Amino acid sequence: METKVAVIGVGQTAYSIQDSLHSANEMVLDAVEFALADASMELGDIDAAVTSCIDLWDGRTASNFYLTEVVGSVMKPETRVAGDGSLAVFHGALSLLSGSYRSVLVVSSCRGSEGDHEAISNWVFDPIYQQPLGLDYLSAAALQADYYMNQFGISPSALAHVVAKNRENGARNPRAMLRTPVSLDEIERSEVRSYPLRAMDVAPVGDGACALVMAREEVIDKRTHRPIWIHGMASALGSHYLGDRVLSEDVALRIAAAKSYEMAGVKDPTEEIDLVELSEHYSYQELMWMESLGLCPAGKGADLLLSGATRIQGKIPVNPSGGLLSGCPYVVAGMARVAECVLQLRGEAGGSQVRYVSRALAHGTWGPCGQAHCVIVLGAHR
Amino acid sequence: MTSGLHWSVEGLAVSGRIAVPFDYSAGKTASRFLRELRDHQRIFGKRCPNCLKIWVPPQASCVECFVETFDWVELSPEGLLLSHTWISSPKPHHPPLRPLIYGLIRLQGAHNNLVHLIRFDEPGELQNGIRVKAVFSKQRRGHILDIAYFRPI
Amino acid sequence: MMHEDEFLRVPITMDLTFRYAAGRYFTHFFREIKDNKRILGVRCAKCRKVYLPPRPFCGECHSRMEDWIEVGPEGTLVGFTVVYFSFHDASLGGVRPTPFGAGLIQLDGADTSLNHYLGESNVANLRIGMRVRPIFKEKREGNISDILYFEVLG
Amino acid sequence: MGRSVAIVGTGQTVHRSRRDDVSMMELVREAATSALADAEMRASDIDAVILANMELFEGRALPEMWCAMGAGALYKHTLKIATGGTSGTSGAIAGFHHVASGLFDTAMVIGFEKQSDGQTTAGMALTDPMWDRHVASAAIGNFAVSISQYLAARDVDERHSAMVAVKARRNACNNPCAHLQMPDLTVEDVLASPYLAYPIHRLEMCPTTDGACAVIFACEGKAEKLCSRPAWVRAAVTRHDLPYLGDLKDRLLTMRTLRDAARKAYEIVGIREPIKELDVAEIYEPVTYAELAWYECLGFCKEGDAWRLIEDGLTQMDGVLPVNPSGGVLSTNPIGASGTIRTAEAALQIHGKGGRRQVPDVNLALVTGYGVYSWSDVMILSSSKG
Repeated sequence: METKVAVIGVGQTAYSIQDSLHSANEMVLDAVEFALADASMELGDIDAAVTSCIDLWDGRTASNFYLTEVVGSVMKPETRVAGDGSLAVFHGALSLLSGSYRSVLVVSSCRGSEGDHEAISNWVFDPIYQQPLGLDYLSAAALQADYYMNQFGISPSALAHVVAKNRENGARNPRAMLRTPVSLDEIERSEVRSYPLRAMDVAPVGDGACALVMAREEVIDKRTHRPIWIHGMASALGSHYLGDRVLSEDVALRIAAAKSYEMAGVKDPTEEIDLVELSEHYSYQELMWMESLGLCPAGKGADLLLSGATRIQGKIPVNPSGGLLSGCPYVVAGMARVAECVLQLRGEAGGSQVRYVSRALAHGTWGPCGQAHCVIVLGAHR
Repeated sequence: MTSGLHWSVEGLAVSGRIAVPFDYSAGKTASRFLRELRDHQRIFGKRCPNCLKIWVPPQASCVECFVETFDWVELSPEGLLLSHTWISSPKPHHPPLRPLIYGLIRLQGAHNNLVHLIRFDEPGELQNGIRVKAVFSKQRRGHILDIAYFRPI
Repeated sequence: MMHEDEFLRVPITMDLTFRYAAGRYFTHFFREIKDNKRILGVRCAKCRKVYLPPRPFCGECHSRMEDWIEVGPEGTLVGFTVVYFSFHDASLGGVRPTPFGAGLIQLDGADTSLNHYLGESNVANLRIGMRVRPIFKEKREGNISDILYFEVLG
Repeated sequence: MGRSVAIVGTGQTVHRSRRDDVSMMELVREAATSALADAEMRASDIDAVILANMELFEGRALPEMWCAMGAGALYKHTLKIATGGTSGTSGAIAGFHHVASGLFDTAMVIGFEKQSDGQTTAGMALTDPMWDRHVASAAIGNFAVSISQYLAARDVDERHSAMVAVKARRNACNNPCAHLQMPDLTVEDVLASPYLAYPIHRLEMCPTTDGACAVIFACEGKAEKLCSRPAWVRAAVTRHDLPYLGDLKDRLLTMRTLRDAARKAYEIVGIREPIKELDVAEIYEPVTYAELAWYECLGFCKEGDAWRLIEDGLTQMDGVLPVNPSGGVLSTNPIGASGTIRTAEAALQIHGKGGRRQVPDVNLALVTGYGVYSWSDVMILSSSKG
């Protein structure tokens, strides 16, 4: 990218299983105010807003309508990406690069507590061949997990180790929903929800909002801003029909990662990426996504995990925030991954801070068991 | 008159329901596939004229090449179970089969896999790699569940 | 037998339930209607505009709003219709009965107007500028239907 | 600034009230393949795919997951824009941003709606569960209330409204894709049709349609090779406004989003007298009265004079500024596609491929989108890069 764009403000609400005090617009307002304060800017300084929220999850039509005021888009441009927050970050960066705007506010929100996540996800599947079978996100993920584990001989205990690591990390992160570590024993004894996935293998559903201020380099003031630059970004969509995909190899993620690395000039991610925040909606996905991101060979995700390399103190920490298994709302997930990378790159991640970070990778995924992915590489240096 | 702020300890919640009957067009290709299930208890795929892969269920265009498909190919009702899952507590959006098991099935002759239900009484004993066969419903209506389920052979 | 042009459809009925959090502003608003039959708007400290329904943030001035102002209960009809066409109401799971009168009502003291049902469904008896007043439900629950409709006063 | 971007190809489905022969995904496919054929491109030549659609009209969550398969989007960057009625134009503006950014050389935008699969009014009325939903009667009821205000403020009578309906459905006869083609429609017929909601007669309102529309954007350097007369995007402006129906006083009359977006777009392109300088306009008129109201907002006439434009025939095919040669939203309304169709039809006029609906010598074309209660998009397309 010739023109540089950066994240200059981050705001996140505390994520919770149920926030019964706030409506979505009140929640978003909090996140927006945090992000603006962080960027030392006011809403009036922002040229445009990009929102991400999904009507069916919000249980209403054109669900961005009630965010218009709090994202400052009264008589201003706003567009709504009806998908994961990582795509909104992508779109925000892209609309800056287009020269249309100099600064944008990107916002993502979801109130998972208000509806039934699994029942809603059944409506993602095509209504002719897949939806009438009753497939939902959980059962699709379980089919993928079983296929993957079968293919590479991955044991259920490897999945439990993912959960244990992320819950341990989450216990240090004040924004996580679940802030208690869990033992391997507790994980492996939690009830089976959809074989081979147990209750603790499944990311909890909840409420929250995330906001970022992004800007072109010419409006970035070195005295007040601590910009974190976007080095590379790409997304890709796989086939919708589960049976069309080789479920153990995520081609779409491999393509998104390769494009993003190329844009960022990353040749060897294991050497050039210092930290990864990925979207593991289910425990096994952390292993699969690490492989597709090129952090290890196919089928070796469990080995990488068990080597300790992905712990906070390891060579390539994965999900020091605690990831989705510690709790981050659907839709918000991908944007929160970017937010966590920004905090890490600034050295402001508190208890989950990784020691040496100059380049971080944020990943978002949406659709049934990783149908679509977005990979964003961020760096502290231009 | 200005009143003071009285924030409640716990906010109100308003319950809502979204109850709508939808009626989805299957389109030309899926209609033929579903009619074959209904009328002849046969499973058809479509072959891509470019890459020659046979896709099931059939699509109007090749999943990979995006060229229009014309060539219908009857597939065996038997296949291999590649992966499976069973749901411990089915919900209202799930079909009534109990225990509720989903399987990823490679039908003989097909390039890709089909997701469908598996009938098996001891889900904990089910092994990937076994052969399964389609069992058709007695009452068929031109629907993916005209195949009631697949059962191990 | 099969006909090449027999196109099938797959019927699927959606029946999802939600439990929407009212949030701080609607909670207070509905509670006042429920307990005291008082309708409260919220005023922007900068532009002095009084908003209904109440909300946390003035989209014009970019400022948080915390001044609650009692408005109405009477108001003026600023726009109206009588709806004749029937349609499926997803909240009811069935057809909403028609005809019904509906309008935009600017309550005394408010700067925005509210849409609600009118007690009158004869177009000949409706005019912009008419005075209206809310008819409250006897047993109020803390939601919009605590106001049944607005009665047209003439 | 970003690169110059042009529309190099467009494609539409045959729009009808029910397209039983195609699924939603195949509807998308029909538009996508038609646009690729128009631009003489292959699916592999497209770098990014943007879909525009409203989830609850067909009860789909993330409908692009399925329907993008019909756009040849496998392994491509794909996203969906959903902003109510403006989805189609906001999608087009997103497509423009994609290519202008330099990250993608080409992008295909596809708006679609298969209203026969669902219950559009039910989906549309699922607004704010706190206040609006209980009383919402969707676009028809909301417009009816706003039109009562418009009628009280303007010297417009229902005959002017009916003339807009007649113009739209007669123009539609020149558009083989259009849904409602009514060559013999008269003002009397329109006014004799039953009221949906006072004062809107059935024939004054847009229909519900199954349809999709695809538009292909390409960067400078490529656009000239792909298209002999590319339609360059010269301005793309979005404005949103306060969320509730009653937040805006006299919504139709003021529609400040459309006024401001048009003012800004005219300023970017250097247009001073839009009715004289623009060659054609494709505007988003869900109801006849909206077209009259938008004439004022778009500066086609003085405040209060909209009725003169229609009475004097200035916006007819042979008028000074033909408005909606395609037949407009009043003739074809697959909601997520309606804005994309406006964009495609404006581009088609510049491409010179309008067939029987072609306006002679089109160099500057206006596109508008309208959504929710008061959101507006304005785009200006031109035969010159500027």
